[in-house]
Amino acid sequence: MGRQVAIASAGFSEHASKRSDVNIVELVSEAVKDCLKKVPSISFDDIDAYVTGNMPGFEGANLPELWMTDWIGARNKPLMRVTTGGTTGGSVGIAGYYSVTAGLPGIDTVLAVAFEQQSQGDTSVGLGNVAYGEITVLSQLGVPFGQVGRLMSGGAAIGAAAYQATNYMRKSKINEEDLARVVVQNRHNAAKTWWTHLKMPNLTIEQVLDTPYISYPLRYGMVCPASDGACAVLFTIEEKAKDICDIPAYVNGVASVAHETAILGYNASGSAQIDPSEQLGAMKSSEIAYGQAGISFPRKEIDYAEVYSPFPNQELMWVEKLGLFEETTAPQMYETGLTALNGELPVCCSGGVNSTNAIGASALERPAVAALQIMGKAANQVPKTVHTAIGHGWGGALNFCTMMVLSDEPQRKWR
Amino acid sequence: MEKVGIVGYNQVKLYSDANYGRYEMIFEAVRGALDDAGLKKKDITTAISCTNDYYDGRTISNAFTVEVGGGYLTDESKVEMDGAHAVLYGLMRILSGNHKLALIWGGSMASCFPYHSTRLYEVDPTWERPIACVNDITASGFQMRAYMEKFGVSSEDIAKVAVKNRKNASKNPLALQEAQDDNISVKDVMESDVYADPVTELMVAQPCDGVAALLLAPEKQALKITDNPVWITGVGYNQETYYLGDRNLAESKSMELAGKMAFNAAGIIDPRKEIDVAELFEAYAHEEIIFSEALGLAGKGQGTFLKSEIGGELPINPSGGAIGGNPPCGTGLIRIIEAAKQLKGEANGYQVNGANKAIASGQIGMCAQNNIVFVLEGGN
Amino acid sequence: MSKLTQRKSLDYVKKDYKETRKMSGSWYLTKYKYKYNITHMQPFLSKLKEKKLIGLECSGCNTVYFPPRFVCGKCLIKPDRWVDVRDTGRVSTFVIGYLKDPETGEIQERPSVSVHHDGADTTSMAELNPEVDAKDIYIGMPVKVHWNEEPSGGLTDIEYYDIIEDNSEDLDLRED
Amino acid sequence: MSEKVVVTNNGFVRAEFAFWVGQYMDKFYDALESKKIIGNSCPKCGKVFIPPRKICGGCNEEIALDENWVDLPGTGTLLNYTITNYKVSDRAARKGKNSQIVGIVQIDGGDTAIIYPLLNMEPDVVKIGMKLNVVWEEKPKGHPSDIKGFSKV
Repeated sequence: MGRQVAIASAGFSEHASKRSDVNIVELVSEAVKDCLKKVPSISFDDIDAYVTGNMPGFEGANLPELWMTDWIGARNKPLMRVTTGGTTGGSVGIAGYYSVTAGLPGIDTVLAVAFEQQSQGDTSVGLGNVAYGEITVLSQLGVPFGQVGRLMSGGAAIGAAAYQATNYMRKSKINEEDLARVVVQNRHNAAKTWWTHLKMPNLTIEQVLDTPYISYPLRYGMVCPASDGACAVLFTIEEKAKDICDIPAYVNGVASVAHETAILGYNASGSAQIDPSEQLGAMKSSEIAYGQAGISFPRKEIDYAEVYSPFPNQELMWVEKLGLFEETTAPQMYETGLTALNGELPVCCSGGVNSTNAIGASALERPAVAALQIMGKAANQVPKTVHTAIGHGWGGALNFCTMMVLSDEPQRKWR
Repeated sequence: MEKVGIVGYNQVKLYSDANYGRYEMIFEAVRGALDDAGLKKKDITTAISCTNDYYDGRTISNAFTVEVGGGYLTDESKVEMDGAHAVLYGLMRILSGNHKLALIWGGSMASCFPYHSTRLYEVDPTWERPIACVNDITASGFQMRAYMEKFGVSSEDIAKVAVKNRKNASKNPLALQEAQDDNISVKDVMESDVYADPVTELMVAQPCDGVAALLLAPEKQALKITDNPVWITGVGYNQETYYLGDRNLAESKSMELAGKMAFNAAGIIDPRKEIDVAELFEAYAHEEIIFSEALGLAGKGQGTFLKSEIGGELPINPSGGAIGGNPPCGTGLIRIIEAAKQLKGEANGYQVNGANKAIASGQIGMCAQNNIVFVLEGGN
Repeated sequence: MSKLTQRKSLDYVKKDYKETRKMSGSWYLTKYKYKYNITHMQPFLSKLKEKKLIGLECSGCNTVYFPPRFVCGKCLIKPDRWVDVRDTGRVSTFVIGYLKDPETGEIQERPSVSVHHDGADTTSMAELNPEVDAKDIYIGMPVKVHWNEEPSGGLTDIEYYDIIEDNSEDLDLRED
Repeated sequence: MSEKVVVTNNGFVRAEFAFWVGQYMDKFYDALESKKIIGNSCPKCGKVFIPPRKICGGCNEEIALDENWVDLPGTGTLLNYTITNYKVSDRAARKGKNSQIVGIVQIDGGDTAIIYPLLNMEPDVVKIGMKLNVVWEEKPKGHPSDIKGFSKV
């Protein structure tokens, strides 16, 4: 039965809106290099297998893992590729965990690599393309093309997330200032992390509220950028992890639960998610992952959280849905500074997805940063000791959710 | 490695242009697999799908397949390689002890996308893709010529594989109708149009529409679900380097290493003697020979002498193989299902007598850059 | 879409990278086909012609799907019971898009809503009466189908949704 | 159930991509622009790569950007070839009337091979191991198509 897995190292490439100096594979190799630099006792020969992933529709290259074989040291090694849209990174991390825990002969150390070079493609076509196929059905059912376009225009560039924001804002009775506050915290944190994209050390709430709406209730200043970047995480078994690094981050719980697509629905048949901010998938994911990790009181037991929040309303929503705060109380927690770097429960001290979003890599960067916080090696290290942390991912058409619970203690209780 | 049971499977009949909706086809495969095992939706604890964004023509090709693919509120993920790689991920999830029943499905509809163009997107976009001299068509020609040159084999010998597989396919009711031909001869294959010299059209596994689904369970659960499960006792996968100009195309390094890993896990010492039947994903006739050599089923350069027909010393692809129908993302998964059928004695019309140990393989990439091999054993 | 909207981003600490050559490539989605089985939509469409709404109910979990759905994801079976659905419902969520008029360059507010019909368990995307002011929309707002005068058996038979009087006791719903 | 209704719809957009080639390939294309072929070599195993690469896959060794560049001649050896009537593009694959010979060519002094059309040749004269010359485009523009193909010496 499954073996105890730990994260021994994590690395990043520099993220920017245009990494025009490198091609896809060179970008990925930067992250791999940074990852291995942190564990000098490990070389490419010690890596037994690979897991990779990205969101291929944004980059225009099919099966890019074939191309980057040599650039990540995977020549003549087992390699698997997992892609699940926005959660790709999280799914890659989870696949890395399963590759190690499964105990296949000869596979003890696995490098998980996720990346995205969005400057090469057209992000809005990439995102819209999630649903273009479904939209064609509508036209078949007698809806004129122009009207279909109008229906989608509401969501447009930021998709169904705006619908979610409307619901969340009504439920928790917050205003745009509360959203802007989250953005400001993230961007300030990003300024202290070397690899992030939107570093804004002097941003104020007023500046955010001064930008125009992209789609009510979200403004330009609130949404995530489109970045180029890559992330690599080294997974290994407990015994080896202890030799490789001082404080390994043990992976004690994983889950990736899918709910159905929100708003449009498959076959354009509507959606049973009446409230897109309800997020049963996230709740079930956290339930499974906490169960595996033996966490009964997430609010008390978790010291650090990295949630996947391209939009500020989502950050507020996730911390509630994942059991860190009571429903509708998150905005007050941000106001009191509880979630800041030196707060009681720091959230997204890397600036989060809100500041850096290389889509395929984003959800792997969350557990990566969480693991580095436990190891004490994060770029923007929290002052308190982190014992237990979570890394979360979100994607699809509001319907995928990945969770990884990390701790400085292995979970001996299980099996 | 602990053994994992295959407790149910189902495959939709392959069509070159199916009168099916995409969701309908997925649902039919998945529902059929559950019915085969006599299980319900709530029994599924994890679902792994295998589709490709470029084959489905959409970003996040699994976003809308959650409901029809049995993934609703289950621990779900997608492998974007061959269906056999999805089985690998399902296997890992079962071996972790976190899950009790894994549903794996994979497939696509080749009638809906420009197949060769999507394969061209695999090529290095900063170097080879703009001039498109490297594509899946030319790569197949290079691979066959490299093999023929190295071992002095004639193309007639390789055409025999296509003949055998097309004849086998005619006995398989689920195979692609266009590939079924009981009266085909080597001459027919040799005289068909040139695909990429020396490969001819009839040596090629034609992309088609199809979806297949498979259920995996740990040993204990498998025996509760069925009296006669098929066990996966070994798996190996491997990837070799990328540029065709760097590779030795006459052999398959990745298949060799994958085979070693799988045989090591299953405790197989002499694959040629121990294995009763093989289902290999051969995208072209010559790949079956290259793979059988890489796996040690035949000596180097001796692959064409292997008696691989049904009733021969080591039957390969009794179902017709990928030449009998090749739905992208589903073919490797179908190979595993066909191998399981052989071990259960359910291969009506193309059954290999006394089959107890089988291998099945899957691949992706130009000239099979990444290969995966499963070792399967019968229950009784 | 970005070309149609006003764009303003905030300043941040930038680092410039050397610009190398670009190789172009395309993904021709125009060459793709999408196949859908819409058999289950036919009774629904023919009822639309009679200005009636019906949904499909799953016999496993009693969820009423409106518009009808091919497979119930919860039970993984095909829903097979037709039930009547009312022509009234409530706004379950909405967004407002800000699009530039291609001719005048004016920014227009374009609301887009999701309607939860009474008697159904699912929501569908819809359009409101164009005369409705975007600022008046709130979650839970009651709406009613405005039928097309000459129904043709297509989804456009529902031309748009009219706002009807909110007679719910809980007036809190209007606070936003 | 009534008769099965399956509808087929066509896609309606095209996504455009522009792939950054990176600094290694940029140098290579600079050389092509002046009708020269260059490669770089692994500091550990000495293998010469055409086109140049950042990492040697065999040794997992990083090759520095400003070192180990090798100038190469415009001659090479044919390693493998195929003849096909198919023309594949980003958009579709078409079967044309005329066949094209495509060969894997190892440039003299290089350890990896590149794939280009063989020009002005009848299929029966093509022999593996034959010597070839680069045929340049008249006005090179820093693109893979600057090498039109290879012809017989």
